[in-house]
Amino acid sequence: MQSDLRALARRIEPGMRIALPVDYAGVSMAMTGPMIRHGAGDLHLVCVPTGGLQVDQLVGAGLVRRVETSAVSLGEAGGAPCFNRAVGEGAIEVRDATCPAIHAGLMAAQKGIPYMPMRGVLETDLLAHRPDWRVADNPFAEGEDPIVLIPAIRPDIAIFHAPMADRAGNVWIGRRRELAAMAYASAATIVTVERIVDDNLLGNEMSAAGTLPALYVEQVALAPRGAWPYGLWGEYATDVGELRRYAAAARTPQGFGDYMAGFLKEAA
Amino acid sequence: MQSDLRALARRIEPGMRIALPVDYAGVSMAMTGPMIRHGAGDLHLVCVPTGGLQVDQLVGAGLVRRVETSAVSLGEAGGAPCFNRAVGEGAIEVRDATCPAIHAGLMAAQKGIPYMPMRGVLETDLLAHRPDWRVADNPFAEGEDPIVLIPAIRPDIAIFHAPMADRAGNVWIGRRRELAAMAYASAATIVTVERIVDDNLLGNEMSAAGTLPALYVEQVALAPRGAWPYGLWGEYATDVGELRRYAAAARTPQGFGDYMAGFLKEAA
Amino acid sequence: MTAAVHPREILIATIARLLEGTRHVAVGASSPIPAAGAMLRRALQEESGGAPLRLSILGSVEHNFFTNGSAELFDCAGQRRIDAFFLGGGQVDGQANINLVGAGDYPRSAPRWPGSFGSAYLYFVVPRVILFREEHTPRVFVDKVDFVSAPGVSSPHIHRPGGPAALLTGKALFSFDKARRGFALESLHPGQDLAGVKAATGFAFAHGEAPPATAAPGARVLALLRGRVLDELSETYPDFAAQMRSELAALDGVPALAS
Amino acid sequence: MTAAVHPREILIATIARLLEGTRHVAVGASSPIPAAGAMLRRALQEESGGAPLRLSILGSVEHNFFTNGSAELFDCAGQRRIDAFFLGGGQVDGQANINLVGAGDYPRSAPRWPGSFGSAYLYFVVPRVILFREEHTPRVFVDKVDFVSAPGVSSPHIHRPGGPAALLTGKALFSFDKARRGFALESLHPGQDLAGVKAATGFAFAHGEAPPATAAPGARVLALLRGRVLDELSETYPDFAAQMRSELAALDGVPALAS
Repeated sequence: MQSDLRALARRIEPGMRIALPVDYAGVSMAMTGPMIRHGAGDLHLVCVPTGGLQVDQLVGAGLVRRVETSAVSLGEAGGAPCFNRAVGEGAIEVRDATCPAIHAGLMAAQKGIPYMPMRGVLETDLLAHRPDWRVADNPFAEGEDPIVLIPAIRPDIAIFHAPMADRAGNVWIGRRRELAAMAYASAATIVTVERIVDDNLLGNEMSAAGTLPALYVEQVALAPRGAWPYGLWGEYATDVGELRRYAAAARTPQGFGDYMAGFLKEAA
Repeated sequence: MQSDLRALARRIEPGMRIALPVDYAGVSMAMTGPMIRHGAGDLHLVCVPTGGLQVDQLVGAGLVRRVETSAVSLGEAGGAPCFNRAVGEGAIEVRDATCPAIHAGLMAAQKGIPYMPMRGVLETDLLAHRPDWRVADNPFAEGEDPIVLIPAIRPDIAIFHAPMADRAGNVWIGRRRELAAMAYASAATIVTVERIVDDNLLGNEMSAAGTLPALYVEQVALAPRGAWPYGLWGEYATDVGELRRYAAAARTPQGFGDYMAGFLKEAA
Repeated sequence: MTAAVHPREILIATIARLLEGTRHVAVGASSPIPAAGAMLRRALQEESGGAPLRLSILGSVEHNFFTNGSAELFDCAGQRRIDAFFLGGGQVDGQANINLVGAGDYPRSAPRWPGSFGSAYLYFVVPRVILFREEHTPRVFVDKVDFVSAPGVSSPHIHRPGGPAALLTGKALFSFDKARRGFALESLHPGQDLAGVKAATGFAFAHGEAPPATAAPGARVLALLRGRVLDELSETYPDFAAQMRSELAALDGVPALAS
Repeated sequence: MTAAVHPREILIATIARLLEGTRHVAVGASSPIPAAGAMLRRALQEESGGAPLRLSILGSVEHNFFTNGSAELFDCAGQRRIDAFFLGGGQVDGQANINLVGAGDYPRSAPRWPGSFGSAYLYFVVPRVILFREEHTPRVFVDKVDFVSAPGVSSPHIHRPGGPAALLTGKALFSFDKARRGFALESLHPGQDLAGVKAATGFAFAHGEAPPATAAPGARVLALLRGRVLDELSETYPDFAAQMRSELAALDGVPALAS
């Protein structure tokens, strides 16, 4: 199993744009260790639409050049220590966004269009610091009507964790359709799952309704409890104690190093 | 049951913009008779993204002022006789579109934005006859890059047929997500279903994945075999013989009238 | 005789009042007090036979009415299907600008907070945004935020159907006057006085000479809150509900209510 | 000795050749010949150990790889995940413009055809669009279409990664030269001659002096077509497959193949 995960991690090349899901949608924490061991750095992370433990660990491990996100935190366990430290030190670039702007950028990629308009955002400091966002006048309005245009976000690879896949590579994502949006927008998608089932997930309308077709999925690997310490909807709850243990340890670079040493050893 | 359908039909007011699904997605043919008996006319039909028997019958009954569509036909049974006749006579206005433009217009309404850009369509006669569509330069391109902007389509009412709903009004649409798109975009949605189930469709992740939440659904009514003569995915097949019988009858206004008299009598 | 009331019960009851007439309220993932206020409003509307209130709690399974991923909340708000939402902020200023990104010079903010989440959008499109922050100090309520995650008011030519309706803190309730671009003190919570609130607030606000006290919930409302609402709340926020229960048990007068 | 070949087998085998090197082919709902061609290409690629071919047949349950409603085909094409698609038309002209709307003066077209469907988009974004129409008459192949549902070529500044690759009819195969904006005759199907094809075509096209015959499928291809492909086809197009089978049985030489 670990060798499968290492094979997936080898898909990542330095400088790639990697899409990662929000903490409750299905984070492939099982891939974090293999990604760090693989070592491809200079990454541009796209949080869909916010980040947490995985982002913090990849930043702490020095693999990240840029984070495009609407927020990064450990939720109930508090702020993201490595991320906040890297921001304070200017060690990473943050492209601060707002959740629907991330969704809009992915949707533009999904539709094959260069940008999506969205309401809001005008006269914010977010917009002031995003020269890649544009403002244009809505041509359908009678008078002046400025609207923000968000360019397509086209990640190189999307990585997430899901309850199950079938042998053809179809992945069941249930109602977490942001996972499908990530996959549509990304050039490649790699997925870890709790289990691989023999039945064709597209074989009946009930399971097909929640299935991301294999068409969008490059590789699937088995990783039971692969979201831990995050939970996986319908499967298991978040291990808040572990998140707090990490939050406390990672308050210093030394503490982060010690925590990750144990973590990487377990994953070896 | 017929009284429920009549109650649904009373929601329709003259001049409303009504969204109807493509023939294989779940057409509420059960509503066609009650709509004709109710008689609210001057309708603007939005076919998502093409129309068939229901559109033809509503046009034949004289209830339709305008059809916005990418196509209207009876599929294997041939052209849509009343629609084609009305076009030839200039009795209805056709807003010819292309499938992804209809989807784009609904998506704009779903997102609460005034328009969506889309590729293609340039230098077509479709564009030449759609003064409501605009062309703008993509501001993210280096050089000239014209792109079509499709304004939001906001129907007053979406009407479709689905396999099941629960008692809270949640409707199971499976992977026919254009039905959700119609509902998101429309001010109100009314649905007929094969059956009403006691279980909460949002109560487990498997059925929730294919469920349109009650939040978007104004009324649900029971109508077993409510798509007939169309089929319903996962339930029953299209009755092509009946479509052909209709196609043959409706070749003349007299034949259409005779067919519909029998049809409306049955539905009374 | 008035029963003893927990300070958070004042907040919850006030939120329920602010939500009067809403049909669909959305609440962030870790917002037990706004959620409790919305649950109380729902219970009150049900009791009085009013329009049913729908409550979407992000991240909750019990109260998740969405099936189209995390974009659906924003789509739903853009469709005008969400009447009220709650926002907070590391900083809030006198023009109702909110800052969820960080203090000091951006981008090397110190401290850095998580980020703007959906605020830069929802603040524009949800008609009734309630600003809620329990901590009422000059550190939070500043004259001018260091980073505008979302502005309180927009220029006249900007499409903005939504915006701030009220600011509720641990000390007081304010309304927001869009024309004047400023807050007005509506009421002081029990035990607070005007001078204290002024000292705790880094921006100027309008106020009467003798601001009234924030209304305490009556017996009927308290019974609903301590019964049905706490039961509902414990499904989604078990720790918070348990803490409220134990603090309520320690209050004088609670047994009297049960009699 | 050459086995007798059904004219539609020529079409199917030609389509399979035109699809060489594709990874994902989409086919419209009532297009049994293009579907058969794609199935044959898939079988050939599997036999030779080539890259697997994915075939999406719109409206089919067996061959429906989509789970995001009827918009997914267009999204998928916009993502460059569809390599080839088929379009027809009530009229096709010499610049590869297609008309799916109607003949005569729009909007009161007579006859009115169903409409443009997705052509105005897919023709722009799918790299290899194969124009397919069995009926080869001057009524279909006109000098200039009455209504441009989708243009064969776009102005240079227009973003257009896709477009026409070939035109296959019941009489002949043409390639399309984008620079010259015109068709070139590649081959004539068995029994056709240049003069007859010219007379049946309302537009001018480039051609050699003695155009070759469209290649007939060899024994290996025919065996696949009459075996596996017809079996697969009968799941989605039972009537068409049954008709092919009975017509094949009536052909001379078919028994010879089975030996």
